[in-house]
Amino acid sequence: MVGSPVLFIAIPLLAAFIIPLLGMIWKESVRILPGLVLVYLLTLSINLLGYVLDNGPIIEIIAGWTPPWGINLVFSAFSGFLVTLMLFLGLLVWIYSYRFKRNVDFEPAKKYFILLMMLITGSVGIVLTGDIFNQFVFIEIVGISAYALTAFYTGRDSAEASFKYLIMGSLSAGFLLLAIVILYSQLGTLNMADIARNIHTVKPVYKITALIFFIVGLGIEAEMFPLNGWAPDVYSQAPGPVGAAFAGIVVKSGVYAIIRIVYTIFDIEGAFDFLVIIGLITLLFAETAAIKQIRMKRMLAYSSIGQMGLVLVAFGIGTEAGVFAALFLMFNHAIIKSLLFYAGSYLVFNSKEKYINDVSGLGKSMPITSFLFALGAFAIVGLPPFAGFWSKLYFLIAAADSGMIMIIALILIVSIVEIVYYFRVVNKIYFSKKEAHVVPQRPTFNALFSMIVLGLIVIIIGFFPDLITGILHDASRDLMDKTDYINNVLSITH
Amino acid sequence: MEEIKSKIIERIKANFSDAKNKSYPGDRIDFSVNKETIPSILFYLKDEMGFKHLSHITCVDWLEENEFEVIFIIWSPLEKLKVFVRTRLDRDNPVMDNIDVIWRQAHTYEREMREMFGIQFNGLEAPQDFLLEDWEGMPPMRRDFDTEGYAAETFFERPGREDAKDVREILTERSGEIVPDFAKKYSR
Amino acid sequence: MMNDKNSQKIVDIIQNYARLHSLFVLAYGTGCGAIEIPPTMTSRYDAERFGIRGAATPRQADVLLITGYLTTKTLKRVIRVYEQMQDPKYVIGFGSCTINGGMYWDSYNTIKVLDKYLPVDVYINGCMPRPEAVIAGFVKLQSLIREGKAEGAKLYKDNLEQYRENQKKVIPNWVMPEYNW
Amino acid sequence: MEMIHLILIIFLGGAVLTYFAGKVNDILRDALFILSILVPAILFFTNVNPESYIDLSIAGFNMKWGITHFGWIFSLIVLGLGVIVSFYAVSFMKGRDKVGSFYFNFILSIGAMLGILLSQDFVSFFIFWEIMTWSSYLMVVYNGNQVQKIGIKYFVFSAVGAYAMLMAIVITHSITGSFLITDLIAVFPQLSNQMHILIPILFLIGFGVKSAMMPLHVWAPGAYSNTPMAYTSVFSGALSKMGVYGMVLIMITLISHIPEGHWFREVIAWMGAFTAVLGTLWAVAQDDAKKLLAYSSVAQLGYIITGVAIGTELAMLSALFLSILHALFKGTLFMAVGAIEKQTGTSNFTEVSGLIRKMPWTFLASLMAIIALAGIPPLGGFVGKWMLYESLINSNHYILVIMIFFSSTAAFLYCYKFLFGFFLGQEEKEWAHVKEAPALMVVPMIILAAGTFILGAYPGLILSPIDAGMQAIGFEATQGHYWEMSVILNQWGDQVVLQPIVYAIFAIFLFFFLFLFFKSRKNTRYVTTKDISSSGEVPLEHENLTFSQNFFQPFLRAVEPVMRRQIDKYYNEFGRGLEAIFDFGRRIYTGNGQTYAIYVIIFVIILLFFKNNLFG
Amino acid sequence: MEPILYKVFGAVVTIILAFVVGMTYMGLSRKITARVQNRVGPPVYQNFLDALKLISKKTAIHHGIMQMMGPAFFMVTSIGSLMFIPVLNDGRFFSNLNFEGDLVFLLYLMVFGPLGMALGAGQTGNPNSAIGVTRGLSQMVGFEIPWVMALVALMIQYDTTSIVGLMEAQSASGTWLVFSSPFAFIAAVLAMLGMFRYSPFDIVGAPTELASGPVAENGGKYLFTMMSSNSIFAFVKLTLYVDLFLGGADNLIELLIKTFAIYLIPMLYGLVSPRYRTEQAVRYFWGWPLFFGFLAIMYAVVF
Repeated sequence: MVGSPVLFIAIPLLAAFIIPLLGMIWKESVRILPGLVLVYLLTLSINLLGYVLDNGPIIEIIAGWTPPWGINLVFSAFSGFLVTLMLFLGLLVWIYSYRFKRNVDFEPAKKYFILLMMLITGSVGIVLTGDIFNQFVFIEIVGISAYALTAFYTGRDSAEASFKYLIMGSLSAGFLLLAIVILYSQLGTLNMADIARNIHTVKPVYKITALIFFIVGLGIEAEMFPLNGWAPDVYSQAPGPVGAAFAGIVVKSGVYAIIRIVYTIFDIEGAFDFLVIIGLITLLFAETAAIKQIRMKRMLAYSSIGQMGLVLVAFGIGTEAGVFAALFLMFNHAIIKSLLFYAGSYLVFNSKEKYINDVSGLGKSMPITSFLFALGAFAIVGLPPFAGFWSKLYFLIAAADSGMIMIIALILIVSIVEIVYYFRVVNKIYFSKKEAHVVPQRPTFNALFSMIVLGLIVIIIGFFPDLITGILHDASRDLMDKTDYINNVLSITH
Repeated sequence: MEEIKSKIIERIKANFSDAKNKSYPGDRIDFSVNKETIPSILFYLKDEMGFKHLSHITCVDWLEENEFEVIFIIWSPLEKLKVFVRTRLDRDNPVMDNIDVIWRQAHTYEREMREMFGIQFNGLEAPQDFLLEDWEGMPPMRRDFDTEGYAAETFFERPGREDAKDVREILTERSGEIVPDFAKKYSR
Repeated sequence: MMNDKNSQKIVDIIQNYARLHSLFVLAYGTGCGAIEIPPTMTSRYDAERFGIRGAATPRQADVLLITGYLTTKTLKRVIRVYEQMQDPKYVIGFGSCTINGGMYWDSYNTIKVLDKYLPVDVYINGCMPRPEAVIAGFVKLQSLIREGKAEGAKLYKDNLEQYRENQKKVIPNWVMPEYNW
Repeated sequence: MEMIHLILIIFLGGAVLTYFAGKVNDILRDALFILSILVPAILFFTNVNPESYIDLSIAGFNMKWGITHFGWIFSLIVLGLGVIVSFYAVSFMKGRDKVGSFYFNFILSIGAMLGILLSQDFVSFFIFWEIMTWSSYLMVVYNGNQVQKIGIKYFVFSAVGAYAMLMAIVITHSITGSFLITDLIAVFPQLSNQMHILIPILFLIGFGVKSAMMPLHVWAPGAYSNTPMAYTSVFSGALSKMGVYGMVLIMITLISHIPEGHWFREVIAWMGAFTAVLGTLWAVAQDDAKKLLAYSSVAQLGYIITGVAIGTELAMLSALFLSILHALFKGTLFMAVGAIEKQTGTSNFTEVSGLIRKMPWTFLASLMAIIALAGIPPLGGFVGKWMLYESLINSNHYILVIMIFFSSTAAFLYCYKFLFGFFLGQEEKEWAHVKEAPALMVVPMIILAAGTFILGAYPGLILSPIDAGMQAIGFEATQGHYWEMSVILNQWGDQVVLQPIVYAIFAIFLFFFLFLFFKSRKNTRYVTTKDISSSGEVPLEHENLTFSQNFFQPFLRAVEPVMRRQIDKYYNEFGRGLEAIFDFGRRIYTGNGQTYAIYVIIFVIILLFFKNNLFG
Repeated sequence: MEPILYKVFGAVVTIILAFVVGMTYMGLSRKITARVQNRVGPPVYQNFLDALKLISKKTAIHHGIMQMMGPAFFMVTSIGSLMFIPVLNDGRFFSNLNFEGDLVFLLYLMVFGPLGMALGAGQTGNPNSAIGVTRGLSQMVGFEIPWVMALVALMIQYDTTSIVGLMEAQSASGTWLVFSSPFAFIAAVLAMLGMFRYSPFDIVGAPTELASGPVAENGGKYLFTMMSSNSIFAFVKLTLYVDLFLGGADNLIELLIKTFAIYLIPMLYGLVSPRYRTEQAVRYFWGWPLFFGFLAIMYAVVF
């Protein structure tokens, strides 16, 4: 064991505070420090994950209070996998935005990286914590940094998007708090494992109400259907890397929170069906909305929502295969959607309105970016031999094994819609006449690097899915094994 | 009918100051106008008076007056009346406006007149020869064209018909018609 | 055997017999004479009993029937049609107009003597010749073929230059493929 | 390393290498392109034995690769056509842009098609299927701007098919727990009635799209006609056969295992016949050679589908024979159109005519291909059609015989239109400069056309492997010893001895041809097509007397009631309906913060209201 | 096993017979037409004179290789299909290629000729030829359908696709097929109207509209080849009808009588009919003939 899970929260938080101080001494350190932090954390998390896979979960107690009274952090295969994924994406975001256009100046760069570190802190915290109130706090941290990042490009639209996000976020926080209050009033504990152990004693009315408030509160981060109105605006107004960070990091933590609550804390069978239903509705509405979009980032945003709907459906299947598929979907979504956001935001970089039409004919002038975008599009609609195919296949197998034939049909139909709008863009990039007013923007080297890394992952996982399936299996087994989690957490002593 | 005729004549005269009417019995109305007025009077007759049908365009070669007379014959199916619109062109420079925008079929007549009389219609587009092929020289329907001379010069003649008299001479002799001098000039 | 003169003669006789009893007629309706052809073919006069039959195109035809006056413009087409016909071929001039111009003798655009331009085998006199006369003309042509005297095509071939000169005199713009068979 | 791996790696590596070699040197690129198809083909036919399999496991799925005797027939189409067309393609693509991506996709799709044939399990089958789909999609949109809609249409239909297939695959997996094709076939008879219907239908949609079956064919004309012709040969000749392959392999083997599969077969057979009829009629109406051939491909695939669906030995034999033959003659024809397009710049009948003297070899190849297509005796097409008719009559499908016969008679119309439109008619000055296509383009055409002739004279050459292949998928031996003698045994005891017929016809034909040719040669001369009997008029140089506009208008007037109903229209209506729904979906996201807040509240209220139904 | 020369001799005799009979029938048709129109008409042997004249005519030009191949294709088809048709019932002498005659094969063989001729016509570059060809092909699509339906009905009824088989079935049962499957006969006869291209279905040649259509540029030897092929083809078709519906013929006299009886149908029908337009002709065949075809098939299936 090479480190403690606490570091994942402490170091980025610390970095967020140190950045302005260091910036006074050496301006460039504002950029470099987050990278160093992320590299360190990533190596740490990979090491820890390797350890966890061999030796079982690490439970870290904070401030010496043992569960169920104190706050504890759980670095299991499931959460560890997500943390690693998030940190990896965070690192890519850092590489990508190292010399991103608007943060070249010192002040914006300072703000940007502070907020980014806070965002990562919060997201990682949500995943690692074993305490629901603590989770609430981290959600608020994520929320605040996310509102600010949304409004990073100071302007009317950004402010509006940010404000929408703020309203929704506040509402969700209220409901979340209500849910926590209900549970606390019934069980007198905030520790997840403890709640999970005793949940059967709670009256169904309270239980269900609490669950509903949880779902509503967390569903906003997880882009669940009627609660995801913020997403398109935010994605389209935030800077490109921030969009990728939202899709790859924030949303993942939201989904994690819901899954943890549905799978571990509550024992309500109906919740799984609810996830399937709400996931399907999310998917349907998001994809149908996406096909009518004329702006690049909005389209990607709706697509992202749809993918999360798919993830929810996969989790809703409730079997281990389902969870496995869901995790694979999350992984792919994180990688591919980041790739699409990166490449897409460069494609529409110099376009004023960010219309999809403006990417016409850029295949010639921006060959690599265009290729990567096309690769991402191919992968995300699930064409073999790219990564997206395997997750879709696993998902369908899991669904079929559970007998959800109609749902499979529905999802496949929606996938066709997805194909239509992604291929429309790819066609425009490669086979349309160039729009006269669009000046192609050469991606900076670091941006290109991060895109190529993602693209390589897409291809490599496509050809050798075995590289990732082992970890995913462990992670899914870990999530499914509820009693193990409870025992592990509650049996911990000094 | 006479009332309608006079009404039409009045209207035309009121609208076209250069229109000179010559009265004929029956269903015929006759105007003489300047060649510049032709398109407008035809338009007027077609659109305002109901003379929808162009029956014919023809040409008379007034050799003595050194003029061509172009005559448009149009017909009103409603009133059952026909109008002759005449105009005179200078024989040395026979140019007038093309009216095939008013009646499409005028095209054919104009092509014929162009070939047979040499009247030029401004803006008349015709792809190729109409009746004559590769004709050079004087248009054959002009009265000063020496048909017989041309034929004798161009075509072979079957022996045995050299002494045949001009049919026209025989006819004039037989009917006692007086042949004017200018006509004699162009016949053998 | 084929080089033998007598056997050639026998072949000729057989061929001529077939030819004269199978006349495919291309009736070139240039003038008013065209109206006399249908009665010739139909029930009352029944030219088909002589083996006379209408042909639709010059490639299939044996006889070119020129029915009436020829303007310079139509002359060009007639020459063209004649040259497209395959040997052996015959020309029948029909009506006074083809003989001496008829009533168009002094016209500026009608040729008067057809045989200056095309080799006419048989002329049928009259203005217009009646179907009886037409049939008589055909019978005359048949007897000429039988005797081997219907050599119009050969005449044309031998005197092509002279015919051309005459033709080009009235047809100034000569754009036709060469005739060399 | 297993040979199969090597072959597939050469395809993949060859594709990538060829693409990047294009940045260095054109000749290197061309050579690499040909080699990366030729080498695997040679390796495949020399080193891969049918019915020997290798197992491998990817991502927890057990896979099995190897070629069956049945797949071997199709590998003959894929690789044979692929190799021949690759030579053509080098010449065809000379001087065009995006050659690299063309080669890349070409190699990849050939490789994917071989992969499909090699896959004995559904996962790899599906993977290769999708690779084939998107590589061919990239070919469809090769021409860029104006074909985007067609490309999207193609891909959407392909995706519908692929996803239907995927659904069938995962359902299969949920039932059998295995992805092996043999396992499904073994388990299938024990399944429930529901599955007996559902699984074949899903597979049918999947394969029906690729083989352009009737209601799913609408992508085909556009896609076939807008792909570069060098690829269309493969597209129509080989790629569409993958649908047939799948259909035979899965549909027929499945259906023959269940008693109630009879009506199902009938439906497919009827759909095939309708495809044939309507495809033919549409082909007749086309003015563009590519479109004509595209619709003709649809129609020809209709025959094949009908044969497959009837599923008796003879019908299957004829369907497979026709598949191979279709690859040959349609490959030739598309290549011919490509050659003409390259030489003249157009493929429209109304624009080009009288090429017979300019491009005699192309004409010869097209003539032979057309005769084979029309199914006229000396060439191979007849053998296939004859077997089809015999099998249809034998299995009491009388109306189908009539329909197929109608379609194949009406096919003469477009056959003639193709030959006349390009090669016959007036020779225009505009095309006086046209030269015969380069040898590299002509020779492949001639080779394929000669193939049709050889198969007509010696159908046994190909019928015996087909017979072997059919036995491999559970058909009875079709009197094996007859094939070597090139004799087709009629089920009713009558014999058609084909070889003497071919010889006899050839002899007579030759005799009369020589008679007319030599007899009249010494005093016959060639005259231009301007020298025609046109009422004495001499057509001038600029006057084109070719009849090519509204070519079959009277016929089309006669069949007008059928032609009026276009399936495209229904799809468009459907699409418009969907658009409205999509619009509704978009409208939900109003972009207004208050609305979203209200959504949240409403959502909470609904959940609370229905909590017992949802979570109880 | 007869010696091969004997067979070849038989084949040559068959061809000559077909040529002579076909030509004579055409001559007869001209004569009969003339008599119906109250004319004397040409002699019966007129067509031979025409043929002789055409072969003695010069053929000085060609428009390309296909123009020569077209008539050759047609001739090959005519002779080829003649070879596959049993002329007499006990066809020892007329056994030709010792082939029992498959109907499907014959059907396809018989369309080869028109296609070849169409190619020849196309090569000449004459627009009239091409128009005639399109008309002919359209009409062919029209009449092939009832024709095939009639044949399919026969095949169903007697379970064979062989012409010999059908003839044997007739001699075994003692009734001609015209009585045992009347609807098939009606459909076939109606289709035959189009097959023989007499009016009202003479839209292909249509001398006054199309200048004799596909043969517009062909004179001399080409026309001779086409004419003789046509007459052989007519004989083929007539013999086929006799074989199929009238029980074949035991000797030549019977054959001539039966074929002529069949031949009279399209000829007399043509005498009293004006010409159809193409789409009318096509639709004609898809009206009553199609109905009778269906009836024939139903009849065959039921009985």
